Amino acid sequence: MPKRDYSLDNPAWGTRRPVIVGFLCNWCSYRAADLAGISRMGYPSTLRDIRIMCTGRLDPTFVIKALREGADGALVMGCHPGQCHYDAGNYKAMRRMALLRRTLAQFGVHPDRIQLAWASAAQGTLFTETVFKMTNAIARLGPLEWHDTIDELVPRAPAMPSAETLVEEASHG
Amino acid sequence: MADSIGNHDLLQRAIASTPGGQALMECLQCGTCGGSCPSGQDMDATPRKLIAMLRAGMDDEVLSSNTPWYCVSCYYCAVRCPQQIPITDLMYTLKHIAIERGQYNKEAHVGFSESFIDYVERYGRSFEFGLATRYNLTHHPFRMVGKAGLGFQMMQKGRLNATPDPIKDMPQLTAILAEARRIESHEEAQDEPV
Amino acid sequence: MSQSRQYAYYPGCSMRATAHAYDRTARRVSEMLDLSLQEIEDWNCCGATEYMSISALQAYSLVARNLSLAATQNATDLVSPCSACYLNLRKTNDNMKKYPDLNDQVNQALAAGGISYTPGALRVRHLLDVIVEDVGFDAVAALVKQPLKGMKVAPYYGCLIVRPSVDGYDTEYPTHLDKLMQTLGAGVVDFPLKTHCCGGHMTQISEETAFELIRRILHNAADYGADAIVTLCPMCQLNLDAYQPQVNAMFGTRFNIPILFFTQLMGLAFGLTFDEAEIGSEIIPALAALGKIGQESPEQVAPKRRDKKALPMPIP
Amino acid sequence: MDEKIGVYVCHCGHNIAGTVDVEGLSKWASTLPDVAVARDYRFMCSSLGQELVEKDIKELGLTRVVVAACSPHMHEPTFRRACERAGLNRYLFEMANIREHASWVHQHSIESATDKAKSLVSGAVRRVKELKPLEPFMVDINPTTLVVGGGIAGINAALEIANAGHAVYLLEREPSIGGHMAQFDKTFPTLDCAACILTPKMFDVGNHPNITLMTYSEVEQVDGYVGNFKVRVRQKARKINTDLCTGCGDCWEKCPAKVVDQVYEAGLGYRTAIYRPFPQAVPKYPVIDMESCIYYQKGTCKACEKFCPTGAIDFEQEDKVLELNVGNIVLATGYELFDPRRISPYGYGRLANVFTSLEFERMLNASGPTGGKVILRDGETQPKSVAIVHCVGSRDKNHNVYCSATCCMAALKFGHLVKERTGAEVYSFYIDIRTSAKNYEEFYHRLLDEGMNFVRGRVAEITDAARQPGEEGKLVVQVEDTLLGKQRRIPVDMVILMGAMEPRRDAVDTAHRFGIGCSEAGFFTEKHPKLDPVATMTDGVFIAGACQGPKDIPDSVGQGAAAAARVLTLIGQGRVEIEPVRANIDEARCSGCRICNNLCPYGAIDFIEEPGVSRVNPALCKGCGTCVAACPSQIITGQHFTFESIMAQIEGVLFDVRAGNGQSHTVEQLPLEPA
Repeated sequence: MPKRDYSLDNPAWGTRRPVIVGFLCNWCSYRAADLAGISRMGYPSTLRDIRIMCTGRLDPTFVIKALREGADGALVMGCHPGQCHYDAGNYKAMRRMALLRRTLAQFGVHPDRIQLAWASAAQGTLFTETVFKMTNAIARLGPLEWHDTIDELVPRAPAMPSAETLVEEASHG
Repeated sequence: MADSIGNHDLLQRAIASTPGGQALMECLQCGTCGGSCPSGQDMDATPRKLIAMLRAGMDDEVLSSNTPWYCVSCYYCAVRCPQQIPITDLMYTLKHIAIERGQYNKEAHVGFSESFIDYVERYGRSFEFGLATRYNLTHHPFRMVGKAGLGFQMMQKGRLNATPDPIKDMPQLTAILAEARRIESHEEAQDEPV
Repeated sequence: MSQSRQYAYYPGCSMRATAHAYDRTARRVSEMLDLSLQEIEDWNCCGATEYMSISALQAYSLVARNLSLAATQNATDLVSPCSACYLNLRKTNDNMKKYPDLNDQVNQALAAGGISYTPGALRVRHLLDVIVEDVGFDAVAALVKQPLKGMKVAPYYGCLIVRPSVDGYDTEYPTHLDKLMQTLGAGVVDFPLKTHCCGGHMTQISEETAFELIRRILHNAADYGADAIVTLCPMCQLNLDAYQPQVNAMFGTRFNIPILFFTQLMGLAFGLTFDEAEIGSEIIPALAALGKIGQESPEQVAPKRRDKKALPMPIP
Repeated sequence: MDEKIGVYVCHCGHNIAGTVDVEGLSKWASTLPDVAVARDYRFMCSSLGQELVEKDIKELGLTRVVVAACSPHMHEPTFRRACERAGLNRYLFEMANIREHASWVHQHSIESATDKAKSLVSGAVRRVKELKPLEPFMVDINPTTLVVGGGIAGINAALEIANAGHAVYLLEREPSIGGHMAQFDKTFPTLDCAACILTPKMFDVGNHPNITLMTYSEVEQVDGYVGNFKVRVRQKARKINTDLCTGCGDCWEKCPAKVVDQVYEAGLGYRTAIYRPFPQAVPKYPVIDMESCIYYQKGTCKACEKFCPTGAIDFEQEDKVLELNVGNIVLATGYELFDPRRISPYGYGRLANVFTSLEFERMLNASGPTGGKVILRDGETQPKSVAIVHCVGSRDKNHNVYCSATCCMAALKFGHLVKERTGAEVYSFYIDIRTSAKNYEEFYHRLLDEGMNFVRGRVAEITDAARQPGEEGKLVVQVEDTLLGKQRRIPVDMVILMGAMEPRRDAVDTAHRFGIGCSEAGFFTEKHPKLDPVATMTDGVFIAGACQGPKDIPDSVGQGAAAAARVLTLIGQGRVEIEPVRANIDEARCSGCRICNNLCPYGAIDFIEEPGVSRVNPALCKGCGTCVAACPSQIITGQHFTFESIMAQIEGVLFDVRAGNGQSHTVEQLPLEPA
């Protein structure tokens, strides 16, 4: 059981708190989060969640985007292996996340900042515990401030061009 | 004592100093432990009842109960408990606290444990002969009559050494145990509810 | 012939006195099974069931010293023939792994003696488990010169070899000693009290309590027509053997059941002489029971077929 | 082009307003780019709240709407309808879940709850701007229904639907329907005979014009979606030509192969290799069990064939694989009994006179192995004392932590019947007696009155090792009588173990095959534990009976009917909307790399040789987005979850920590979560 609060001993936090972007699958983990609410289970307000239909939808760009926009970590949660609403999206997420964590490590992002976890719609407790664990991990690691570092490495490009604009360019060019 | 009811010092301490002790809070009072205990009939409270007393804050009654002292460490209670409470280890904890607070039961065989440990701390190994004679002479002098015959037989069959056989590096062991004692007493100072 | 298997060997205090028969036969049999047991240099007492109640951390540290010493020998497995020692060694190894705080404290204590131990560095095992798992029944059978045919034994495991929990074995109804005895050709009774308590240290503290526990086991073995009880723990052997006369005195019973170590019977089956098998060190003489070896006993005959109208038994 | 976004913050009474500063939130929202209006209101889901939105859409010409309230799983449909009524495409609406995900989980601090709510609203506002108008698909509901499992729950569901005039396939794994109830003798608390109330229903199923009965069959594969499921069924070969068979029974009377019947007789009785599980079986035809049939094992015998008067035996018969098209599915696959061998101190399998509850049901049954006589394993001796052990494998973290709900009453029933038939002393060993349904507690009182001995204590061990006089030749039940605080050893002749109700061993596979969820234990997960107990997360798939959790007969019957009602609603509607959340390939820019083809779990993406691009079949696509994320040239659009909309939402939820947006990285220090 994780401690029921998190400490910001790490002085690097100054006055700010950890910020984690959550990508929750519509069928299991988003509903687990709903259940946590219905059961009034408290957890750190560090998680800001985004609903996707399936962790299989998780485009690694999303995580990179989140970190670059100032998040200290990203938590991807889906259905338990074998229980994916779409057969095996979570297995695909597993592969992508493994690769992503290794890649980002090369850019100085600690692997603990990018986590993949499971919770069935019935596991509100597991969901809250996961948020606590992740928050504690991030709290220990300190702020990421990745945009500062990464912007030097890779100058900030204009927001990812949409399919449409690409066609535009193609047709004009 | 009624006035101690609802004050959970001992419960908290027991949970803190027993690995996996948190499970205590989920005791169903089903009695599997009490039913399984080989020496259950001789205990003034079954392990189940002891847990109930612990949770009722009857600290003095718990510590002065003979139950932990009749535990034979067979672990039946622990493996059968439907709530996976480490009951055997809880008994060790309670004995330890009782000794520490000098609150233990008259039937308690602290003497036995202590003489045993005394030999271990002196020689690094236990010493049945010394143990049996010394413990019994001090605690059950009359039993020695019956035991003497047995002792003699065991001697004859070379199953009882008249002299202890100490380990070589006693200083090392002594140092280790001393340090352990230091750490533990320090820990407990913190555990103790204020 | 394959390279003999190496094990660090922790005999434990009783093996040097009350259970020297066990120690000696264990060593002889292991040799015949091509197991090389290297006794831990300058090992100390495991604390039995006493130390825990006085001071948990000291108890763990006491045991950890042995683990630390054993780890320096070139073996991955630490073997003990004594169930109590086995439990304490195993428990310390496991709990240090499971509870990091405990691990830190124990190692802090060890440091005071200039040593350390990494939990999990060793696998703690009981001699019986090693013989059953690493050697196997076939290899044992191959060594049997004098099958124990005709003698009926009650396999008595006691508590600490299967509890609190040992992966792979039923915590209340193990059968590996049963199978081993069958492999030696002995008749084996399905012994209900096989993992009940022998009274442990209660013989020293409350004879009323202890002797009742001993009586139950002897009574049940007699009920089942066992010629002998076979054990794998010095404490169990001591209680059932040495206190048998006093139990008889207390309850007015006439039990006369020899209590032998499984290694003694293995030795006999492997062709050791009575002396080599340390027969005679027991208080209740085993000669009568051993005399049955070789004779045709009724139990060897196939059990009678179930009555026609009887209801089927569940598949075991 | 400029968007006009309306943001509506719901108080939800105190549920949200209690912990989130709703006024502040809506004021703040009104300052966000493109937000034309922001309001807060006590109950947005009320008709007045909805009218508020409709009015603004009409009068202010809103082009997008965000409602910050509860979970989209609760009220998204409500507000989508409201938008549509006001002429705004329903998919231009987005919900911010500031109740379940903020006010209810951050109650310790208004600041952190409000802060979290801000980020969720900001995310929704950014996302809604990227959404595209979509039209839902309408699909017809195939009025035929598949019911899986022929126990009492499945039978009831099938009959309800069939009686309403719709076709039903009733599928059963065993050779006959009836399930566990068919094994019982009496039912609690009324003690009426199980067969007398079950067999008429079984008969109706067998003869109903709208029910196609498929016994000895299993589902192999399920495809499609609500209204249009394709189900592949394997009908195992009975080795009997059912057109010719009259069920006369000559075959099994002549069959020389006797085996223990582990299923219907629960291991307590025998059957032949060619057998009909029980006299009232539906259908009446036997099956040949190839494992035990001498002909299949040794190559000779065929006694059944020789004696069959109608030549109905067909040794060459093969399994049949059938494709069923159905609109809805009801799962009623039932439960399995806990195997008490897993608790060795209870001695089951070792001690002859320890029985499982199911064995004992068969023993009580007049058509069972003992003809209803209560006798010991020796087949003749009547017990003088019987122990009934509760919670065997239930309420036990070593096995199943849950309470099996039915055992207490079954134990009371057993106690009554034992006394009635043998006059034996009966001891019931319990932790708690749970009799929480109509007339159950009364039945408990009746047993107290009949002199059944209740011992409060979970049994520690059952042994044949006599310790004191009076125990010889008995089974001794050792227990702590917790009300006396004393250890007791009670010698009896017979012990009955009330085993837990466990999910079917293959429940997890089944759940997966039908695309529904299940608990770790393996019980199927309902859509809502309170308000939607028979629906699942998958539209068109419903659950009933013990497959959803331990249940007794009345509850299973009730759920069977409830599931039927839900199916009939859909059939009544005739058509159902399905979300246009689908993948869409821009074929103009598809490189034809075919990576997506194999990734799709539904084989919904085909490669079109000419012009060499991939194409999504919207009828098969379920919109998971796996292909969208995987497309190397990013030309697959996940409708309603587009790349742009999610990227925008990410920026939105991080509004306060984003770099280069003028704001500092810091937010005011908030109190840490409480211990």
